[in-house]
Amino acid sequence: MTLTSLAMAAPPTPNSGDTAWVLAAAALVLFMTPGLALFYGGMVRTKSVLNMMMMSFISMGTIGVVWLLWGYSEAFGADSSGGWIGNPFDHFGLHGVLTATYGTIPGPAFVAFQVVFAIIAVALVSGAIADRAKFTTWTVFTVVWATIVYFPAAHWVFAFNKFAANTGGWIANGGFFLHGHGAYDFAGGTAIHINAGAAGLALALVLGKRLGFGRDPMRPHNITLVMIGAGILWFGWFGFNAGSALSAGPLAAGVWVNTLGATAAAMLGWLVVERLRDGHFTSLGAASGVVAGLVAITPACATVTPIGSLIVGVVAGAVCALAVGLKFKLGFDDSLDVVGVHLVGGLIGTLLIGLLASKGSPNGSGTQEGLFYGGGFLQLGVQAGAAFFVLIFSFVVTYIIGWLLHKTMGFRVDEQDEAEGVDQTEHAETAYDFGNLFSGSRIGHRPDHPIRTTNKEEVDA
Amino acid sequence: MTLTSLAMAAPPTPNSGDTAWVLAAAALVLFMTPGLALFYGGMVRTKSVLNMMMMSFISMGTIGVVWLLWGYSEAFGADSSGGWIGNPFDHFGLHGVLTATYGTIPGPAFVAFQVVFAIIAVALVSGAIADRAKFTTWTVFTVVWATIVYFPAAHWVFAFNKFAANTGGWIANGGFFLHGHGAYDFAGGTAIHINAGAAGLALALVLGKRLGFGRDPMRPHNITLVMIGAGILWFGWFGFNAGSALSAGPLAAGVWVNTLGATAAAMLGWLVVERLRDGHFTSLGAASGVVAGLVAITPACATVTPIGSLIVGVVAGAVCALAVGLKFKLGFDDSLDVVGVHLVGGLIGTLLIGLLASKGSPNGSGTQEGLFYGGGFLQLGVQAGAAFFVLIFSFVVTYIIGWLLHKTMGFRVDEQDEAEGVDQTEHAETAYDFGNLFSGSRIGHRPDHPIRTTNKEEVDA
Amino acid sequence: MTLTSLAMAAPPTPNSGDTAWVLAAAALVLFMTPGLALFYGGMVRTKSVLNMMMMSFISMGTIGVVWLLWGYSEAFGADSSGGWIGNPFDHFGLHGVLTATYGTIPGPAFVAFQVVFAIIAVALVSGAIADRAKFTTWTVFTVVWATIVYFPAAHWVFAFNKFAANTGGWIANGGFFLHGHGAYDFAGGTAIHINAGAAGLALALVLGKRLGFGRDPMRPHNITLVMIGAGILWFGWFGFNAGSALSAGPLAAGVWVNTLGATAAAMLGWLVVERLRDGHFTSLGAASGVVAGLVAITPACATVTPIGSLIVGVVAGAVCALAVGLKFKLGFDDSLDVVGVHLVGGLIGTLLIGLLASKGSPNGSGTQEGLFYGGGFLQLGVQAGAAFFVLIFSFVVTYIIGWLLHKTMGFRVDEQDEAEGVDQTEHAETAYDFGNLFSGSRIGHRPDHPIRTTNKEEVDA
Amino acid sequence: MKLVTAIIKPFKLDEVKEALETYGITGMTVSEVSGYGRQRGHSEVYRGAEYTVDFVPKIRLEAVVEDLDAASVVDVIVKTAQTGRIGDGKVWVVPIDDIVRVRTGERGEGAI
Amino acid sequence: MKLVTAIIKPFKLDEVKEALETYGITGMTVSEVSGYGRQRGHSEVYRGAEYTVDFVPKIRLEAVVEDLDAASVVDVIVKTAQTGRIGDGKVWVVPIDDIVRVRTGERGEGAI
Amino acid sequence: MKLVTAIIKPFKLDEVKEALETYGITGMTVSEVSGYGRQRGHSEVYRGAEYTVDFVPKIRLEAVVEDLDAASVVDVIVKTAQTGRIGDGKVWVVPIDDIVRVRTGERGEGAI
Ligand SMILES: Nc1ncnc2c1ncn2[C@@H]1O[C@H](COP(=O)(O)OP(=O)(O)O)[C@@H](O)[C@H]1O
Ligand SMILES: Nc1ncnc2c1ncn2[C@@H]1O[C@H](COP(=O)(O)OP(=O)(O)O)[C@@H](O)[C@H]1O
Ligand SMILES: Nc1ncnc2c1ncn2[C@@H]1O[C@H](COP(=O)(O)OP(=O)(O)O)[C@@H](O)[C@H]1O
Repeated sequence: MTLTSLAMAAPPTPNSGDTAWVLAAAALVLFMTPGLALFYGGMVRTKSVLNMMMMSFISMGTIGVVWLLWGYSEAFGADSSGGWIGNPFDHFGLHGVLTATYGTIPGPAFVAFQVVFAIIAVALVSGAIADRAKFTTWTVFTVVWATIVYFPAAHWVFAFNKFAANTGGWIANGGFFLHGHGAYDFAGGTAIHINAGAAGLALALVLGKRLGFGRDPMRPHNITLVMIGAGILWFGWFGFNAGSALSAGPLAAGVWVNTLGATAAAMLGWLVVERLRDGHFTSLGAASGVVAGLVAITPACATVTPIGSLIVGVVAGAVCALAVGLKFKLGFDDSLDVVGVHLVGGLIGTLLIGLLASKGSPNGSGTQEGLFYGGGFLQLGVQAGAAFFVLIFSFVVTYIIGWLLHKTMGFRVDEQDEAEGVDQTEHAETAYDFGNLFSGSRIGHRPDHPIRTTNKEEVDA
Repeated sequence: MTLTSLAMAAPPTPNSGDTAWVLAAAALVLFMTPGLALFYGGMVRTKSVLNMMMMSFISMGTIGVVWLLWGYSEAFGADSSGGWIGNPFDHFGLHGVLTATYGTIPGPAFVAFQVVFAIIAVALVSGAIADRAKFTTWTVFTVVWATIVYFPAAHWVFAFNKFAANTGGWIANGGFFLHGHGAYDFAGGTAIHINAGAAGLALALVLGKRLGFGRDPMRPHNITLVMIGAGILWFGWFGFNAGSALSAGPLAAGVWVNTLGATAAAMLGWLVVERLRDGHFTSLGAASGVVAGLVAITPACATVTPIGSLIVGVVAGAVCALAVGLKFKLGFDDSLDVVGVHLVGGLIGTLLIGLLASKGSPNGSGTQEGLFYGGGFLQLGVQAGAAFFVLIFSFVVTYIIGWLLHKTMGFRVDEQDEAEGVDQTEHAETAYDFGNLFSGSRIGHRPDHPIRTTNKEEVDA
Repeated sequence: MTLTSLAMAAPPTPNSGDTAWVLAAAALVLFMTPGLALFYGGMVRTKSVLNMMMMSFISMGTIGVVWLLWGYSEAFGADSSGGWIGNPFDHFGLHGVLTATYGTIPGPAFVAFQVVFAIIAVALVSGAIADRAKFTTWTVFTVVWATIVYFPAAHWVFAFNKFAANTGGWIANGGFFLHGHGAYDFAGGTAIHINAGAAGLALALVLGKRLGFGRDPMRPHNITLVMIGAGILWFGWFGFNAGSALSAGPLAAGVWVNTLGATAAAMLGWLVVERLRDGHFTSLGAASGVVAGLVAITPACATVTPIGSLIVGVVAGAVCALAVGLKFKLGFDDSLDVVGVHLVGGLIGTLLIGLLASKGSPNGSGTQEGLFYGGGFLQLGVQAGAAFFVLIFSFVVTYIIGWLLHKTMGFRVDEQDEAEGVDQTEHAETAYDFGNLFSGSRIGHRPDHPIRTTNKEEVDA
Repeated sequence: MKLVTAIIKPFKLDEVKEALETYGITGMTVSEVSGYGRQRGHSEVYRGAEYTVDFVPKIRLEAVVEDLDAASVVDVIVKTAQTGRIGDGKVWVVPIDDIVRVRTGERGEGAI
Repeated sequence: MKLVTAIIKPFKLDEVKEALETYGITGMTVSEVSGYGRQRGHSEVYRGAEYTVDFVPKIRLEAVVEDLDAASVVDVIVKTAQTGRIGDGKVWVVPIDDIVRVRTGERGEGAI
Repeated sequence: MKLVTAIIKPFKLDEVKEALETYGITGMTVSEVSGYGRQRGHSEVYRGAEYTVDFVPKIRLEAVVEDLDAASVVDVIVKTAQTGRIGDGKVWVVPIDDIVRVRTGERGEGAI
């Protein structure tokens, strides 16, 4: 209908180095979701680790499919609605994208890089509703939420004018109330972390607290899994942040360094708080600090100096370490601290840009500087506007989605199933069998059908 | 003897971006074998997890060495036998390869990328003979099988004329009964998956069923390991498929996207079958669906459209979910479903190309289209010919190799050892020691030699 | 003060392919430290796995921060002391690096690649003092040791004249007693492995043996973790070695292949020794052989032929398998064999260059050949000089640092805490909770404060 | 003296422990066991093959008590562990000859 | 009533459980234990250091039964768990004072 | 015959096992249990939330012995397992009716 993609007009040859980096980065970010599954899975009790991991894995399934159908197009198709949403039919089924070139990379490389963002954004939300969600409802939620909440938010933040399409989203390009001043959100502090964090809070409220919340201990059942997960997340996050440069040059390299600096500082920040408050440096604290730092530097990695990245990190680590206790005080069961880490960390990173943005950053001399560098309150205001708009939008719309699903399909398993454990009741599995005992029990009680195998008729029927 | 490598004639400068991508991809594929070790290891019982992992690890040892000596040369040396085998002495010890350039990448980058394929092809086979194989015999098998079965098959499929050598293999170049029409097998559906699947079936028959097969439960002892393994496999598979472009451009990027699409769809396909048949979505099913989808898209990733990739995926997921039950019906103990996933998945992917190949795929306008796109039965016939030739060749030759090893060295541990567990009896180890009990037992019964340490004389002798 | 960086004079455009590879390689090497945490963590007893992992993780925190502040500059700032140390104030806070270009890559890409080396060098040392170190003292040690031992050593070995600065370190550039003949140490056999190994020995002596060393069994509590760790290390090591080319071309590709060859051969070497000596091929042996091979090929990967890499590997595997028993004979408790694997492996690799260096290696025709290739004893002498200088320097200085910390802060937990387990006593955590029992125990004994949450005042105070 | 052995539901352990403490029993030994009885187990499915787990996780609690306390201890346990649903468990009492405290060598009631 | 305790080989548990069910015993409690006796353990080697594991995995099965059944229950277990190889285990019988069903408070034979 | 049950500290198991072997007891069954008593547990903290683990890991050891040996066996265990610190454990003795060796069907003392 309209000229949907600049690239079609004049398809230049992609740069092989930039493409190599973006493809590698996309694979790295894809790997983050299994990493998240481990990080989250290790933190729940033995009886729900598989369910926890499955909430991440199923996002890879549903969002992977949906993205190829309408998701990419909804997020990056041409916008004819003033920055609010791309046209989902422009590139339905990735029509026309395979042969396009965006910037210096092939169209499908951009598609690849962005789908893994969508997947992990959805998966992050699941941490708020550990141990108690109906798996079918969660699966439906992933599709609905991505379509109504995430793809629009991705459009606002990641769709730059004249990149994949002539007109992009309002946050990136300074539309709507931003009056021409785009917010800095290099790799998704708003679209991913604030968004997922606010959505997590909404779902935690819709589903209610776990049985025994605040009374029974619900300690992490396997911290080695948490540590593996944290390691994979950190590793993959270099793809997330430095890959967001969409090129392999000084910008990506500078972002890489800032990502490391902030994460290291955040680990120390979290641990120091723990030491002062609880008396010990814990490994769960180190892993959590890593994630808090990665979250906070995500929006800021291109626009702060290396010293700035250390500040972002240490603040995020310390504040998130304090924030994870809030849920007990306020009484909502955000089970794995999606709010305390992703919402709070995302806000810290997004807002600190307003203070710390500097021309000495990887983003260079075109940067609108922050308050501490003499840039006044302008950028801080823009950042705050974008951050809180996303926060409120996500919270409200997610609450409505969650509430509707809860009233129709039911979003929570019954008490008996929750007590027995959702691995068994939702998935008919248990995670571990280390002993001699259960491996000694017989299969089934049907001597005539000693093993129930595939039964084509049942399926075809 | 002959002009073995075009590159030697005129060595152009490799492209750094393409090289960067191929090196990264090779590392990704290398990582798949430990990933496979986890995927397989989690699926067996506690008493044989280490043995299961060792069958993968030892493949990295033996094939790594053999590849540098004669393997590369056998697969990619100049063919003077009509497309059947490369000359293993051409590049023995990688002679002459370090300074060559193949296409746009350095010779050793191609060597690196191909060795990791050889390693994982061998490792895949081990899933069929879990819990009961003599480790020494398996180790010998890896070398013999690679030399007689895999390197030739790799030559047929991956050795294109005028790439590493002037004349390559018959399947890639349409030799033998293909009459000039090369089969499409972008990343190894035939050479790797059909090959490994058929070999697994042969070995499962040679070794026979495990004690208690079909009667005792043999449930996965640690599904979190399976999930980590599946995550690593998915991550690495982007190297496998998109790396097979041997360049970082639109082709690699399109393949990347198709790989994601098929895998996501296959996960959903497998889960839907499970839900309809067994009543639950299981996490083992999700992990299995992921692998089934990856297997099926491997040959097809370059020649189908994104929508085509979704079809390949959902078919592979659903059919493999049904196929894994066959072994109980037919009574062969393919313990971890190498047949049900790799043979069946490989066939699905290879044959569906005959239906779905399209000029709208990453491979572009030169593609011979499939049946559904008006290309008639030509490509379907070629695909089927290549697929079944490899299947039968691999099954027959592997059966003979396995049988000979079984009659000479013995390929199966004795009953007592199998019952106690091969970790203990073959490797003198047990995987886990979580308790206080065994860590409380004393070392040895030799107060004079409290710990038996290295004894140089014994070794030198 | 002086012209610190060539790049500043004439900043050329970085090559995107080289940059892509170095950024990916840096991420790979970053991933090695969590991998090491798993490798080490699986080898200790259940009661200290978290502490073991934390000693690696905290290195990522402290060294990440210190590197951005003064570490990079100390290692790669301009040397005005004859090759001994860079000026830590030159690039404090990475001043001036973001916009520089070194060789064909952006300054921050080099910073990124080198920081992950520093991190893992420190983390490696911790294997020598498993189960008994005070965590706070270890944390302080990481900073002091990096500053006094590692950064200087990195300067000697990795700071080439006219790369990041006009004048670099003495080992790389043949200063001091090397009389103009630089030692070959492509990726850090001396600066990383010999250094960490010697430091580990020193700390093991300072801290003394674990309670029950040589009497109680201290078997690895989770070998699947060890195998995951080994897989991650192998994967990441391609970044370590091939990334050290700082470019994506034939050199990196050749190094990749040699890294694979040596590792495969070393696995076999270690396993054969085990089989002959102990009667079994163990999976811990395979994992250990992998690491031994990787260590040994680290310095040698660019200067030996593929056949040479197999020799380096098999020698390293076999000798390290013998060397790990020494600690029982000599009576020092190098708990996880940092000496037996890293010091011995590092020496083997560094010295074998003196025998095996060849113009047929990836390094090409400029290579000073080794003894076996007719190059005489020159290079062997240079290698030995560099190796033993680093060994002695590291051992002596580390011993002094460790001793001082031990006398002041105390470097060892008390007996009671060691017996109970450092996870509990140092970190107030335990790694696993698989059962029904402890998840049934109540939280706290404070009905009025059912859960102790964050307490802002305490922290701010 | 008597050895009271109780098989109870795992989530009841804390309550029982506290009730016993309130009653005055300050020592006990517990372990994780698997029970078989009227309460059914559950099914699991792995790649389409179904496994029946017949056993249900339970806690086994042992306390040696003075003769006079035995009946009351049983009562305390039964009252606290009861949910009224199948599978609540059993409590049985065995007479013992003697008990010794390892630390001191004390015997009999003083050792409890 | 009697408490029958059996130590058996793990892979025999299912058969024993079914034989007892056939006999009419429908409740029991089992746990994983380690046995030491004539049957030897095995050696493990880690980086050349050898460890001897002296204990062998066993299953411990407890069933409270009526006095009259005790002898037959022991027979059923012995017959079913027997392989004739060293390490088959032991069965012993302890008299108990009383048993209570937690769910109902029933005592004695009705509680079994 | 008597059933001697001992609750001891885990790190003492080897010594006790050897002392019993020296005394002439060659069979026993052990398991990992959790003890509650004078010895306190410990606290753990996860993301600022504190958990108290009240139970302490212990080893439970059972040996059926001849009547005449019971007292000495108790003594051997007490002497060997003693550290003098709180939490050393308990040993108690229960009379048993009979014991059978599963492998052979032997009964009584011959079965031990
Ligand atoms: N005869 C028995 N001997 C020993 N333990 C038993 C016996 N019968 C039941 N149990 C234990 O008590 C638990 C509860 O018994 P069950 O029959 O399921 O419910 P209820 O006691 O409520 O009737 C079982 O899981 C088992 O551990
Ligand atoms: N005196 C004993 N008291 C308690 N349990 C014993 C005793 N003797 C043996 N057992 C248990 O019985 C198991 C089998 O005993 P063992 O001597 O190995 O074989 P067998 O009973 O066939 O002679 C041991 O592993 C241990 O668990
Ligand atoms: N009355 C009891 N019944 C059964 N086991 C007990 C009893 N009292 C103590 N125990 C066991 O003995 C262990 C040690 O007891 P504790 O009171 O801590 O120390 P001590 O015996 O040295 O006074 C406990 O952990 C528990 O396992």
